[in-house]
Amino acid sequence: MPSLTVHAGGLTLRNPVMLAAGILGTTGASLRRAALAGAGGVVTKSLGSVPRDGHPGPTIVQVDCGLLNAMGLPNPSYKKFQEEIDIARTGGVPVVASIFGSSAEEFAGIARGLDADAFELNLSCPHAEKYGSELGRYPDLVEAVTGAVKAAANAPVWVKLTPNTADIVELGQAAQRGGADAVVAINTLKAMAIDIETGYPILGNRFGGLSGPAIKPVAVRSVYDLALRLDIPVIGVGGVTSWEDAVEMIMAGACAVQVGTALQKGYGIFEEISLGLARYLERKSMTLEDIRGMAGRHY
Amino acid sequence: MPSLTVHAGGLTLRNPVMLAAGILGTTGASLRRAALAGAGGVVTKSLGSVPRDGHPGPTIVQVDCGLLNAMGLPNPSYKKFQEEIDIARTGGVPVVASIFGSSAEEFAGIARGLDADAFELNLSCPHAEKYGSELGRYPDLVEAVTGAVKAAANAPVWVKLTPNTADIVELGQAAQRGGADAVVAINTLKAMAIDIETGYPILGNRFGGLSGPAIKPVAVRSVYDLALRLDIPVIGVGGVTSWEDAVEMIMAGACAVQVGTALQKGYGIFEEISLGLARYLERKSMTLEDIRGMAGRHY
Amino acid sequence: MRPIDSIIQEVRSEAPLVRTFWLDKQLDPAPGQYVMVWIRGVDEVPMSFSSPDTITVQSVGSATQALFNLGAGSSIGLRGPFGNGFVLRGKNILLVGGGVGTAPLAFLGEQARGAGIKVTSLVGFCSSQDIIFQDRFEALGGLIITTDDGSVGIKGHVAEGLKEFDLAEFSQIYLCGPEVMMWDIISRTREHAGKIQACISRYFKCATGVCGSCCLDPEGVRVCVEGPVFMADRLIESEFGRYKRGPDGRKGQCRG
Amino acid sequence: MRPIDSIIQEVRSEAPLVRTFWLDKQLDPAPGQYVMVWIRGVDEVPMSFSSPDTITVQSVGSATQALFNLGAGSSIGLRGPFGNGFVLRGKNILLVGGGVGTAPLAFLGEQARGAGIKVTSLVGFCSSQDIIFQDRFEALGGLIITTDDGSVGIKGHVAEGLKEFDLAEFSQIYLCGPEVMMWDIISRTREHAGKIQACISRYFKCATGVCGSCCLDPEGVRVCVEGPVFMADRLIESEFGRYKRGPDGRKGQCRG
Ligand SMILES: Cc1cc2nc3c(=O)[nH]c(=O)nc-3n(C[C@H](O)[C@H](O)[C@H](O)COP(=O)(O)OP(=O)(O)OC[C@H]3O[C@@H](n4cnc5c(N)ncnc54)[C@H](O)[C@@H]3O)c2cc1C
Ligand SMILES: Cc1cc2nc3c(=O)[nH]c(=O)nc-3n(C[C@H](O)[C@H](O)[C@H](O)COP(=O)(O)OP(=O)(O)OC[C@H]3O[C@@H](n4cnc5c(N)ncnc54)[C@H](O)[C@@H]3O)c2cc1C
Ligand SMILES: Cc1cc2nc3c(=O)[nH]c(=O)nc-3n(C[C@H](O)[C@H](O)[C@H](O)COP(=O)(O)O)c2cc1C
Ligand SMILES: Cc1cc2nc3c(=O)[nH]c(=O)nc-3n(C[C@H](O)[C@H](O)[C@H](O)COP(=O)(O)O)c2cc1C
Ligand code: FES
Ligand code: FES
Repeated sequence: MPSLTVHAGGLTLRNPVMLAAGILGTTGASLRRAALAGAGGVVTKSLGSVPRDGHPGPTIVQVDCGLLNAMGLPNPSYKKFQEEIDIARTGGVPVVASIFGSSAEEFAGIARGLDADAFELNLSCPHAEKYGSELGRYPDLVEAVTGAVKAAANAPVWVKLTPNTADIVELGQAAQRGGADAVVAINTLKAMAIDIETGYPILGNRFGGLSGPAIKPVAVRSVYDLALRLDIPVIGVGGVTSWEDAVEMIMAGACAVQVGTALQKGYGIFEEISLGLARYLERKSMTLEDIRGMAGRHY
Repeated sequence: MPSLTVHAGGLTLRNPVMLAAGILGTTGASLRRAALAGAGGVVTKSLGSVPRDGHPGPTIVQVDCGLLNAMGLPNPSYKKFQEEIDIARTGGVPVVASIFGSSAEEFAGIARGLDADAFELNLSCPHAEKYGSELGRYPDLVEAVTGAVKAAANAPVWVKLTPNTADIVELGQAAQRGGADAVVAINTLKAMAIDIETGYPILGNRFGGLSGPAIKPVAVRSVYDLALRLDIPVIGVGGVTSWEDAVEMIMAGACAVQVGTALQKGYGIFEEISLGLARYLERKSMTLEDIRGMAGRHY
Repeated sequence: MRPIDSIIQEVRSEAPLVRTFWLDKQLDPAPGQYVMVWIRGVDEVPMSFSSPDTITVQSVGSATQALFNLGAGSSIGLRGPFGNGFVLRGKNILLVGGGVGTAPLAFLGEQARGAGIKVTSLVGFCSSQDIIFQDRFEALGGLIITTDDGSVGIKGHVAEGLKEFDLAEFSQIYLCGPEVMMWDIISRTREHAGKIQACISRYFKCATGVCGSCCLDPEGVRVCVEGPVFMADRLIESEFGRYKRGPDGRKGQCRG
Repeated sequence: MRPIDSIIQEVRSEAPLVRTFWLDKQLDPAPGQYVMVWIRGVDEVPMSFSSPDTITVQSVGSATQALFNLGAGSSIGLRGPFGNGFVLRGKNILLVGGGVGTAPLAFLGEQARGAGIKVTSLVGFCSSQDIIFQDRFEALGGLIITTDDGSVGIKGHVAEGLKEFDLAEFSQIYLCGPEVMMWDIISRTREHAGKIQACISRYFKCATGVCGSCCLDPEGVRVCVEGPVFMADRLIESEFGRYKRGPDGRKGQCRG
């Protein structure tokens, strides 16, 4: 079997298939379970500086080819989370702490207070006031937050970007200027669903973020554009559900992928994707590096 | 049966289900066919000032729950199109001319040269250099183009907006300031697909626009935000495939909907949606006005 | 799936703070499965089925109170049925329930009787006025009731009633109620843990196995899709009975 | 559907500018259906099936030339089969083809023979060296060949060969070739238009019935999904034979 080991944004992953932020990432146990099930790395639920209950329900709606969610960044605060990270680490793969704040200082404070293998800055959640894409849509804020966390953290810093923008490359370049070790693309697309019997927006928060197969073509395009224009690695996320999707994302330029919504199929998805990827490389007699960014070379 | 007649951005439509721009809109005959099949109004293929062959193939890829297209605005130029509009008009419903240009002057020149029931300004196509969203992402350009066409045209002016932005409401407000009679939301999402056997981007143009059910939640959210914040009417487009989708779009705040990708099911879609809408209103003993914007009132 | 619209057909008061709602949709649930109930404009919360087309709800907070404001003809949204449900094993079963936790057990008992299985019930409540489904359990077979205040039946917690039975006789034991009560029963009957199925509760947000809100330590079991019914021997090795997490993911006590 | 990857198994030269490509995918097409062939990095163009697993291509421009540069082992992308295909009617049919337009007819004739139908063919080419599939048509039954220069068979256009037949004898007539040739035949045989099926070509972009590139005046018929095979009486009332639109939608002559 060909090697699936990758070096991604300062981490070494035994395979490029990671658990995405906010998916089964609330407890150390569930993170470890993903690792034991075959994930090459895991990302925690996004952590803030104070506990949050998140939005009222429904927090999720199944739509055609995807999920709409407006969890609202529920989390126990980073202060309560170190013990979970420590448990997660017993799974044997890198544990990336996803963090969020409303200012560069708040981000930096959280990064200073946590011991993790890397930080992923959530500058892209589309449905939490004062957080996520409300900062992340502005290149100067992306740069400032990245710079502050870089200065504060003793681990690699990844920046997760929003696709709710006219030009995701501008945001990626800002992250790069701020010193990011990698960018992660994409977070969910701002979206909503309405109950036609009553006219109520279904999500408790009215609008939320669209994920799953529906957004994969948007994610592939984002990764492609970013990989062609940035010098730092790109981690691809959005709709990855099969090994074919992982290949497509890597050909677009991703050095690793993250899987979120597809966890609906269960933890087995990690092994399924890695195995498919390995078999594909074997059949083609190629390495991960050979296929990475292949689409950009066909221009 | 309850009345489906609507007044939408300066036009009176016998029903709120229109044919979207660029779908079977290259000939007067196909536009008339949509009218005879039950469309409440039809929009032409986007017309520029010189003939264009469009992008090389593949110009379309079927993806999960949607279509990716990069037609590249093929059109015979507006100069050759008046005869098609005249034929289309024999279908008995308003014919909206979709137009594009690379400057306010070019837009205005086209509007001056065409006799149509309304103009729809394509400030949103994501895959044609110098056109569409390359202008439409900037509020000041949206305002300027709208103003110029308003001054030049002797028919209502609609502005079709791009969802490839951090804040579609800013773009809608710019259109409103420019004097638009309505906004149309949304055009396609910038996206791509890669052939995993070879690494080639599948579309001849490499990237294109995502349409169909995949983008409906993004369209619904856009319409909702626009309808709550603008004074001019909003026409909803994006993934409408059934009468339920039309109801959802109208509840989000749309006064009419446009149907594109769902024409893959054939011209029967117009009657199917109108009939379903009428039956729904009858069952609920409500009018179109009653349900329009209902989601916003549940806030 | 999007929430299905359901019109409430009838509401019956079972006890001061407990009501049963009849739904107009046939969701064909198994006993132990649950449905996410959307009270529009308020919240969406999990409820077990108390029969194929009813849920029985105790008013404890904002969503359940809002539900109590809805009468016949009102509509709610439903997602489900979700989860694994109880599995019937053997020919002689015991149901052990507490409070509104008796709801899925009444449903299970009726299904078991229909399949010719012998059913015995032990159910506990705070006081006589809190007793629900007494007629349904009586119709199933032997019934022991406990009340905390002794106003009816045996005085004390449900576990007090255990003495009335030789648990070895039962092919399977089914448990549902407040976590402290279930934990009390399980810890007193460890030797039978391999034949006890318990329907448990955690904070559910997505109910589709992705958000992680309901995960059980130390294995990260997703209660919303892998449960809510578990064998007691599996629970003994878990956080169950020791702590549970709230909406923000912090550990808290496991009352309620 | 995304394009399916297909490895070219074999390439055979049929005439100086005509080659047949064997595909490794069983797409199970009906005669008259077509497939969108993606020559990567160049373009995607429609091609009829010349048998269940072959296409036969005339080199006329950039995409077809690029295809000619691909040999066995090379890969192309395929979307299809698309369109309606021919419908077999009756027991005695006539095939009338011109140039590479004979490709789907050879496929159709073989299917008809397999179904016990009597097949006669009339096929025309520019010159002796352009003749393709002579053996396939001979194996089907009666065959008349015409060449523009008279180098083989009857001299002149395909229509010259019509005199050899009493068209009333045929239960159905199948037509494929350059538009001027098909129009020539149809206008000379108007009284039989109700039993002539013609496989026509327009500029295809999407091949899924949404872009409008292939629509036929005056009814807006989408050739890519409602065709490419039409009854001749329907074509007589259309733009067919008078003009066709190019990639930009402008009307042009209907040569080729
Ligand atoms: C699988 C399952 C089946 C259940 N079946 C029933 C039933 O048949 N009848 C019944 O009365 N109750 C049942 N519950 C409990 C019920 O979901 C809660 O009582 C209800 O959510 C309270 O909501 P509230 O807004 O009224 O209370 P709140 O004021 O929001 O909270 C009160 C308490 O209810 C619990 N709770 C609140 N929201 C949730 C949630 N989303 N998920 C889980 N627990 C929550 C918490 O323990 C909380 O402390 C079940 C719970 C689960 C997990
Ligand atoms: C239903 C159908 C079946 C066909 N079957 C065959 C076949 O079996 N064998 C064969 O050799 N040819 C067939 N053709 C014609 C073939 O598609 C064109 O010859 C080919 O597209 C030329 O491409 P090019 O890039 O080489 O030429 P170009 O230089 O691009 O164009 C040359 C001419 O080819 C035609 N053409 C180009 N692109 C297209 C297109 N996308 N759709 C339709 N016509 C186009 C136009 O008339 C154009 O003027 C068929 C066409 C259709 C519509
Ligand atoms: C239920 C849910 C919760 C999420 N929570 C977070 C989060 O806390 N932080 C974050 O950066 N992204 C979050 N995301 C976004 C995912 O990490 C991912 O970017 C997105 O879902 C697209 O990937 P997918 O299509 O594989 O799900 C969440 C997504 C879902 C569906
Ligand atoms: C093949 C195709 C061609 C299109 N051409 C145009 C166009 O010329 N001008 C335009 O404004 N929008 C164009 N669009 C966008 C549609 O009008 C519509 O905004 C979009 O497809 C979303 O709607 P849908 O999901 O119903 O298709 C095109 C879409 C498709 C699929
Ligand atoms: S409630 Fe979300 S994983 Fe169980
Ligand atoms: S080729 Fe697009 S409609 Fe026929």
